[in-house]
Amino acid sequence: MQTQLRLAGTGGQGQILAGIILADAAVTYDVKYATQSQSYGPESRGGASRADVVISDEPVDYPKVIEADLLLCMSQEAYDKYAKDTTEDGIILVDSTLVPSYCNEDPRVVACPITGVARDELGRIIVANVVALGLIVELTDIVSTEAVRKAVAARVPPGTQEANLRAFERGRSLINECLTPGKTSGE
Amino acid sequence: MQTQLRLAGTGGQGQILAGIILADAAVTYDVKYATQSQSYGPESRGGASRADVVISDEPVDYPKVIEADLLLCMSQEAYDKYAKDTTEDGIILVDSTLVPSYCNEDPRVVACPITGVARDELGRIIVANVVALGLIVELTDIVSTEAVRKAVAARVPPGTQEANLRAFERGRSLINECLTPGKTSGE
Amino acid sequence: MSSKELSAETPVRIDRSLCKACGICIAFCPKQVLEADEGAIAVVAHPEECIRCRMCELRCPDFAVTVRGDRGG
Amino acid sequence: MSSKELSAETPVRIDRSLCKACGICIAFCPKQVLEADEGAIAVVAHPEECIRCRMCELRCPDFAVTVRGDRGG
Amino acid sequence: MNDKLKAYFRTDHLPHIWCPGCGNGIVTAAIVRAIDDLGWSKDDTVFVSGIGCSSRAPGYLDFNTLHTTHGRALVFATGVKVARPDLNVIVITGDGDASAIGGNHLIHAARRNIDITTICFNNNIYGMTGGQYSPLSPTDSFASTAPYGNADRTFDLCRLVEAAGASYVARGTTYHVTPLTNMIRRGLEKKGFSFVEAMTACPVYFGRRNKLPTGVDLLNWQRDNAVPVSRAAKMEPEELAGKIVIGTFLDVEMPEYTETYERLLKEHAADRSGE
Amino acid sequence: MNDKLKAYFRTDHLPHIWCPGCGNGIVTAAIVRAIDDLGWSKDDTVFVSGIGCSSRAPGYLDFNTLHTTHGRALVFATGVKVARPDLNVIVITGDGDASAIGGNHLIHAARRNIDITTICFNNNIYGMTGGQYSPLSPTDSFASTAPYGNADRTFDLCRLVEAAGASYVARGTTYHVTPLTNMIRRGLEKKGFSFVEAMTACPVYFGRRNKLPTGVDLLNWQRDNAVPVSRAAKMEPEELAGKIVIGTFLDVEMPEYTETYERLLKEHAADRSGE
Amino acid sequence: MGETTRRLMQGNEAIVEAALVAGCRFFAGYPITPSTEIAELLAARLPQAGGRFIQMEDEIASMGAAIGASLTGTKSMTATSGPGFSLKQENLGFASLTEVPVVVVNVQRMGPSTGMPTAPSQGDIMQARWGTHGDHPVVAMAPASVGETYEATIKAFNISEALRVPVVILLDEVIGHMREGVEIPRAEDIQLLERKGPSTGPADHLPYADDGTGVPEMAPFGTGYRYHVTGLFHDETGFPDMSNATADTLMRRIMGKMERHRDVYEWTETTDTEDAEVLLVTYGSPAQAARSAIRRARREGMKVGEFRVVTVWPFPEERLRQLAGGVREIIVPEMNLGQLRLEVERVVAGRARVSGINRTDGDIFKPDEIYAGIREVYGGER
Amino acid sequence: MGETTRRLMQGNEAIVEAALVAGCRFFAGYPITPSTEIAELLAARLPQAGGRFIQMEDEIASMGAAIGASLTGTKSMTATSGPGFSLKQENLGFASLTEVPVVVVNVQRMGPSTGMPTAPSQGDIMQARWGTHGDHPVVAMAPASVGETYEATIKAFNISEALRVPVVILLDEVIGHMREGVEIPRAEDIQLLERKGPSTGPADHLPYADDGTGVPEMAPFGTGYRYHVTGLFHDETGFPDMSNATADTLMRRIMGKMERHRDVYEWTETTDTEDAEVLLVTYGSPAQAARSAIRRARREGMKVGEFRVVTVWPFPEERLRQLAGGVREIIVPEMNLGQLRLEVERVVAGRARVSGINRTDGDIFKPDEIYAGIREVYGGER
Ligand SMILES: Cc1ncc(C[n+]2csc(CCOP(=O)(O)OP(=O)(O)O)c2C)c(N)n1
Ligand SMILES: Cc1ncc(C[n+]2csc(CCOP(=O)(O)OP(=O)(O)O)c2C)c(N)n1
Ligand code: SF4
Ligand code: SF4
Ligand code: SF4
Ligand code: SF4
Ligand code: SF4
Ligand code: SF4
Ligand SMILES: [Mg+2]
Ligand SMILES: [Mg+2]
Repeated sequence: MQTQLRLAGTGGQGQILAGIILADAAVTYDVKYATQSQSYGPESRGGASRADVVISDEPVDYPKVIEADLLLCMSQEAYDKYAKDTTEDGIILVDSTLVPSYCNEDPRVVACPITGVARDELGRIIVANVVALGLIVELTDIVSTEAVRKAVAARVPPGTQEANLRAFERGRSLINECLTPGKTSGE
Repeated sequence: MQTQLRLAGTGGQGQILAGIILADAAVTYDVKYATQSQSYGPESRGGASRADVVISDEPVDYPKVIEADLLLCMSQEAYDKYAKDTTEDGIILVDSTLVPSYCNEDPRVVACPITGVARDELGRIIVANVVALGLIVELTDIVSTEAVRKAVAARVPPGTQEANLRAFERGRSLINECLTPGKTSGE
Repeated sequence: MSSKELSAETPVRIDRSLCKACGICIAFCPKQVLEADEGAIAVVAHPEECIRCRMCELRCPDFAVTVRGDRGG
Repeated sequence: MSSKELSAETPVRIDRSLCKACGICIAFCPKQVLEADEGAIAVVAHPEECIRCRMCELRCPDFAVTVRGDRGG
Repeated sequence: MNDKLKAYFRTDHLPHIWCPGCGNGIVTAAIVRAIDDLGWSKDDTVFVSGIGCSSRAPGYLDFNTLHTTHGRALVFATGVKVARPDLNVIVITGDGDASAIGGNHLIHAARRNIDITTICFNNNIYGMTGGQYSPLSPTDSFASTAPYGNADRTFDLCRLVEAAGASYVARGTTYHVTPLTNMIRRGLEKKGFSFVEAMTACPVYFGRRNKLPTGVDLLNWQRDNAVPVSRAAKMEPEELAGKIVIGTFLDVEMPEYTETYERLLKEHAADRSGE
Repeated sequence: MNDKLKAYFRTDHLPHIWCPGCGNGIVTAAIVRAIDDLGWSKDDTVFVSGIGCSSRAPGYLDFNTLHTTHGRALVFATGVKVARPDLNVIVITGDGDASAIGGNHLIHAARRNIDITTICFNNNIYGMTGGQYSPLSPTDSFASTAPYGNADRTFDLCRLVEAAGASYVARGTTYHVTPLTNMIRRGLEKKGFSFVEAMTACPVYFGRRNKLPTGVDLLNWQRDNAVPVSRAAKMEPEELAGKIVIGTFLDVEMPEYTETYERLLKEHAADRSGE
Repeated sequence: MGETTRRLMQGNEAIVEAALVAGCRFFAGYPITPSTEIAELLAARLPQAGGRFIQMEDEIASMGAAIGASLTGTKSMTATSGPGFSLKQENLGFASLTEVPVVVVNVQRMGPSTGMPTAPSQGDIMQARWGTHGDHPVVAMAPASVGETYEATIKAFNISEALRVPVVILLDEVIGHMREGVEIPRAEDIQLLERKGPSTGPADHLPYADDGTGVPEMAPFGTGYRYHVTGLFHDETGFPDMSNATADTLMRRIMGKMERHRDVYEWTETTDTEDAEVLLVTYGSPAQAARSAIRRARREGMKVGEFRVVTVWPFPEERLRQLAGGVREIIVPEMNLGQLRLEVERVVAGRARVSGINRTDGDIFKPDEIYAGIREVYGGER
Repeated sequence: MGETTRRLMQGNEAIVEAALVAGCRFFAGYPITPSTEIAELLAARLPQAGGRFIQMEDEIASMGAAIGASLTGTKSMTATSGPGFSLKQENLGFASLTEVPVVVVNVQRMGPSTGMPTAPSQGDIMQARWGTHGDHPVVAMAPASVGETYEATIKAFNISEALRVPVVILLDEVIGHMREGVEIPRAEDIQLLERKGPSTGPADHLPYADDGTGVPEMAPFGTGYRYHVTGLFHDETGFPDMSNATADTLMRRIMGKMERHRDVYEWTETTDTEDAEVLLVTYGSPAQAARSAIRRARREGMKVGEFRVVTVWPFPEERLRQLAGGVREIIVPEMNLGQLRLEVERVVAGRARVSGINRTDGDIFKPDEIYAGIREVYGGER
């Protein structure tokens, strides 16, 4: 079994760190195989940012996402560019704080005000990526909650562990407040 | 028919220019084939100096002298090193001013005080190489006297043509004063 | 140029398609003529205060500001 | 060292196997102690004039000169 | 965009790739204004750059433009200038491009006093590769390859280029943009090698790691630390630590390389009549 | 050969390859005398050189000796010094090696102020390759690649190295051999980057083409044109044209590279306790 | 340590961690995408291990500094990408001729010239073999995954130290930047090879003598062995000697030592070749997609095998020659226009048909693309 | 002019005189044995022809300056030997990708590293093809005599200008320094090719567009055509474009133009091959000794032919393949450990046995040595 995840948005939102945490959880704590890769612009900075994670029970042959089983969109551009490369029964997790326009008829779409929650409830916009991780763990079960917790603690900057673990838990609970297709956009 | 000539001595004596003049005479004025090459020390200056000239009726295959038909020795080192690589019926032209010790039993040896003549008679040690050319032309007939004359005029530094042409003629006449084997060394 | 912020008399023009929301023009305008919109893009909030010193234009790293006057476009 | 030019008392020694006949020691000896032989190799012609200033030794590019005295070999 | 400026830009390639708050655009516009002041023709002017964020500038400028290899802009420019001395040749370079890998070409171009104007965009960091220290990063400052602080000492590049033999040497900043423009114009006018160090701002890599995370912070820093050369002359070295001395360091007339070459050829015309 | 000297030479490799009257041997002996004065151990001293006539010197010296690629001696030396800061590291280089192809490494070693002593054998020419002009050949002088006279301007290499950041900078000549030896000793003692330009003589290529065909001529030329730095300070630029300013230009104490590196590591010891 | 551990690592990070384990204590570098992380990580990590990091003024300087440091007995490394690798060539040749151990990492990006700095490529394979002037010995390795990069790095230091030869590690942007789980071996399971020290006292030491192995003994600078190292041709004393005989002896020794010690560096992996009719010769990151394609082809009954080359230079001629006899067709997938394929064609010498699957657009292979290539030749539709 | 003339010339001098005839008007260099005479002679000769000479601070600078000058429409050249050729590689790749015509002479000396500066070698053959990073087009020629050096130099400029590709002339120390008689063709017999200028006005000019020939039109700087030249991958406008599709198009065009215009550069000489059982594949100076050896072998009844390759890269695959079918054995004499032989083996692909006669000691071949090699394989005593 192989799962392809793509976390996409704008540089600085922490997609790459989130991807690393997922892969780390799988590899180090869950004893699976995983690869994490990212796209670079020509100047390796600024602009769009994308992390691809492939998690599998056997060695991974191709580290990029061809069709995502789960796509996280933290910018309009990300949604516009990648939504079409999601599997038929995949999940498109939309940060409704940052993506004003998405197809809420699409059964794959799950929309949550991820960044809004990080900013307004947690007081730190920077933890939005870890909020998203909480959602991802709930939406899929490719990695265990415990493994992600450990990986978060190991990978976030020293001194921010607690805030991030809180963000993770908040993300997990956020699942209940998410908009599923048919409803209207969050904000 | 192919003739191999080697002009050997110490840097600064003009062996290379003499070699060039011979090759030039053959190529430009006599319409033969010729190659001229030289040995370089590791630093391309100082120490031993050697010019090889191969003159032939057809294109030359190997530009270095394997066995010299004519060897000019303007230093003891040159004689000691190269005399053995001369053909059985070749000529070893020894500048007796500079080569104190040579085998005067060797029928191939022709000894002349080339540098002595240049210094004492012509007043310019620097033209010894052209004196040697005069001797070479007389001792062999691979290039015509006229061709060498033209080549000398074309190749020596401007302003020295006359002195060099005089040296050339003196070299030609010197043949009569040379020591051939059996006699003792000139100086 | 896609958008003019204000009417023809406005001395300062911000090209929104070029502005990258760095805030430099705003920070260094001696007369606080400029402000940031919700996306941090510069807008000409107080055109009447403008003294046409051109510092906004000269310091905009994205060639997004034009101050009209003797010298400019 | 193959050859000593003069007797043990000579203050200056030229190593003929090293000398390249450049004439520097000769030219700059303040007392004209040194001269060139027929091959331009330096020889100690007037040892008695030597003031052991060592300039010959210090300037010889071929390490061919030794001046005996307080400091040297 | 200002219409005058626009005439010199390849507007279809804008917006440029530089980050928000990056000072490179400020310097680029200053160069264009200086050229406009001088009325130089776009056809007769060549821009040459190396590799780096700053070296991308020529791509936006509607001239003959040449984006070369890292550190080597000046050698390509030298080829252009020697082959066509009538063309105006301007080199755009970064602090790393000019002073690290390209340091040798910089001092040699200065030594020859060849008529090229070099504008060094000094952001105190390797921007393009993501924030490693450059020879112009302050000692003790932080960079991705200086996690414990930078042990290297810093070039005073203006002093180096002056010692190497340039004719015109000046330093300006993106805060002091009008004087910067004037320096560039003076540099362009100068017959001989001229060098203008333009202190610019890399908020993303230099700024963030050194507590100046925005373009505004960096411009404020330039304003607060700039000392005019005249005042600096009266200050002690300790007072000057951490300051940015700005102004013109050198402005002299000296024989220019391509002219000296022509002169020597004329003087020795006889020697080369032959063949 | 002087017995004291002999102890430092690989006598079985003598006589050396240098031409009669070449000044390289004079400088080499001066270096050895300076080392002898300091009592440095041969085992703890490393000589590094590039490529050129002068760069052959280490081959004759009984130390740890490294003959590298053209222009690059200082980078190899930097590797040696950073890996083993306790070793004495001396670089021998020619004017071409140091200032043409190697110019960048020279200014960067000076900038870092790494504790290496560089002795540049300046014969104003590329000797090894047969007499092409170097960045230290006088303008208008003749060389095999300057048949119409040299159009290039000349580096004042001492000034350049000083501007780049060295701690000790001096120029001596093979005529003034005792002061030269003292400069070298002072350079060796100095903690930090020190640079001694030793004006030496290439009679075969520089001399012959410029009417100074023997070693004696060139030593006379050095004697007649040398101006002590103190006197030069009082002279006009025109008076100084064609002169050789000799003496010590700079002798200061500044933080040395390998020491600064250690200091920063200590200061940030906490940062590096973790993995 | 003591226990096997598993860590998520980037390829560039694997280089760093393995180098430290292998004993690397000196790094000199100059930043260049996509290799920069190696320098960045080592700037932090080396001092923790008692080593030293220096950022030099350019790549030429970095290469020289690494050689200088190695001469003091310190295991040394430098890292770069295409343009910087081109600049290092002269000094790489110096290391080769003077036999100074040094490891050079080239994280390949799309070239020529500045090319596409953030795009992967295998365009420098031939350059790793032939980039410097003159015949010269060099080893180049191209691992296929992050885990293998870790192993290869340790092996690179071992080869370099044991044979006194520069070793090039050829990553590409994909492996350099990709993260994967790496099984970190236990310390006691890691075998390190060290350079051979002098067997005599300083007086008798001949720094370039052949003791019968072709690899001379090497004394660190500053330990009482005062000898001469030069990039000129030299005899066994290390001093320059321009005679033809010495040149011949030297060249034949330094090339011969490589021929002789293939066991030290030869590293290939063979899968499913017993009954193979079609053989893929792979190296570097495309091997991962190839493996997947082969599995699929096998499932569909095609008899496809894989010969994976980790140490690409010196090329494992004999092993390939043996395999080539038994197959009909050989396919070489490469992210270049066919570089190692040239060597494969040469070695195969007509025993089998050889073709390539090539990308030259800065993107990596999808397993499907390689599968399609296999199908095409397998079915004989060509 | 007007009349054929015959002159005694050094190989290095032939380069200079032919370059002037070919229209070379710019040279940038840095001295290095054994190529230095080229710079020395051009320093005097170029100004006489209205050209410009500059001695740069190093070889990297020389290569860059030559490219810069070429962009102004001036035919440009640089010259060096091994160590300098290694340093030029990065900028050589720039010329290759940006398609700036330039001629680079490498008078080969014995390497690697400083090696033996005054000894001949053919050790840089593979480097000429693969020295810079990334796949790239390049032409390399290895004339066999001074006279052919003259011809090859003119042709090098023609190829470079016509195809917008850097052309490397590989001499070796023997030819560089040897003097021979050169037949100087009459001016009217010399055909010069020039780079193709723009066919449109500046507004419509696309500096990297394929007009169907694969070779874009080229406008000189400073003539009203303002465009951008970059070592990044670029589209037909010349501006950077990092898309995979553009990369593919660009790479396939610049490599494809070489495949397509073989007639412009392919230069081989075939002698006595009709009935040959043994074929010598030769290039560069050893061809002279080989010719003598072949004549002797023929006289003694051995059916030996010669396939001489003047333009070694791109290699004349097709021609050799045809010849290889008809012979039993191929011998490649080289002053290296067997570099072009690798390519010969590849192309021959088992059709004939391939062996080498190699020197690696800094000396040149005597005809006898090659004759002995022929005898050995001819008699089958192996
Ligand atoms: C030969 C080579 N080495 C390294 C690089 C990688 N590189 C690209 S830009 C750059 C440094 C840029 O710094 P700077 O010149 O200061 O320009 P900035 O980006 O800061 O404007 C480096 C190291 C390269 N492209 N080529
Ligand atoms: C990369 C490289 N370029 C050029 C050369 C040729 N070369 C050898 S020594 C030298 C110049 C020597 O001049 P300098 O450094 O002044 O030393 P000198 O011989 O005068 O003592 C040159 C150009 C080389 N060996 N390597
Ligand atoms: S300075 Fe320019 S880019 Fe920055 S906010 Fe103002 S208009 Fe926008
Ligand atoms: S011109 Fe001056 S006053 Fe007017 S908006 Fe710009 S900065 Fe402010
Ligand atoms: S200085 Fe030395 S080499 Fe010169 S002549 Fe005197 S002893 Fe001989
Ligand atoms: S020591 Fe002085 S006086 Fe005596 S020989 Fe030498 S230079 Fe002359
Ligand atoms: S990285 Fe720095 S220098 Fe480069 S564009 Fe961004 S802010 Fe400017
Ligand atoms: S060529 Fe010049 S520098 Fe070299 S050894 Fe001879 S005199 Fe000395
Ligand atoms: Mg910078
Ligand atoms: Mg010199």
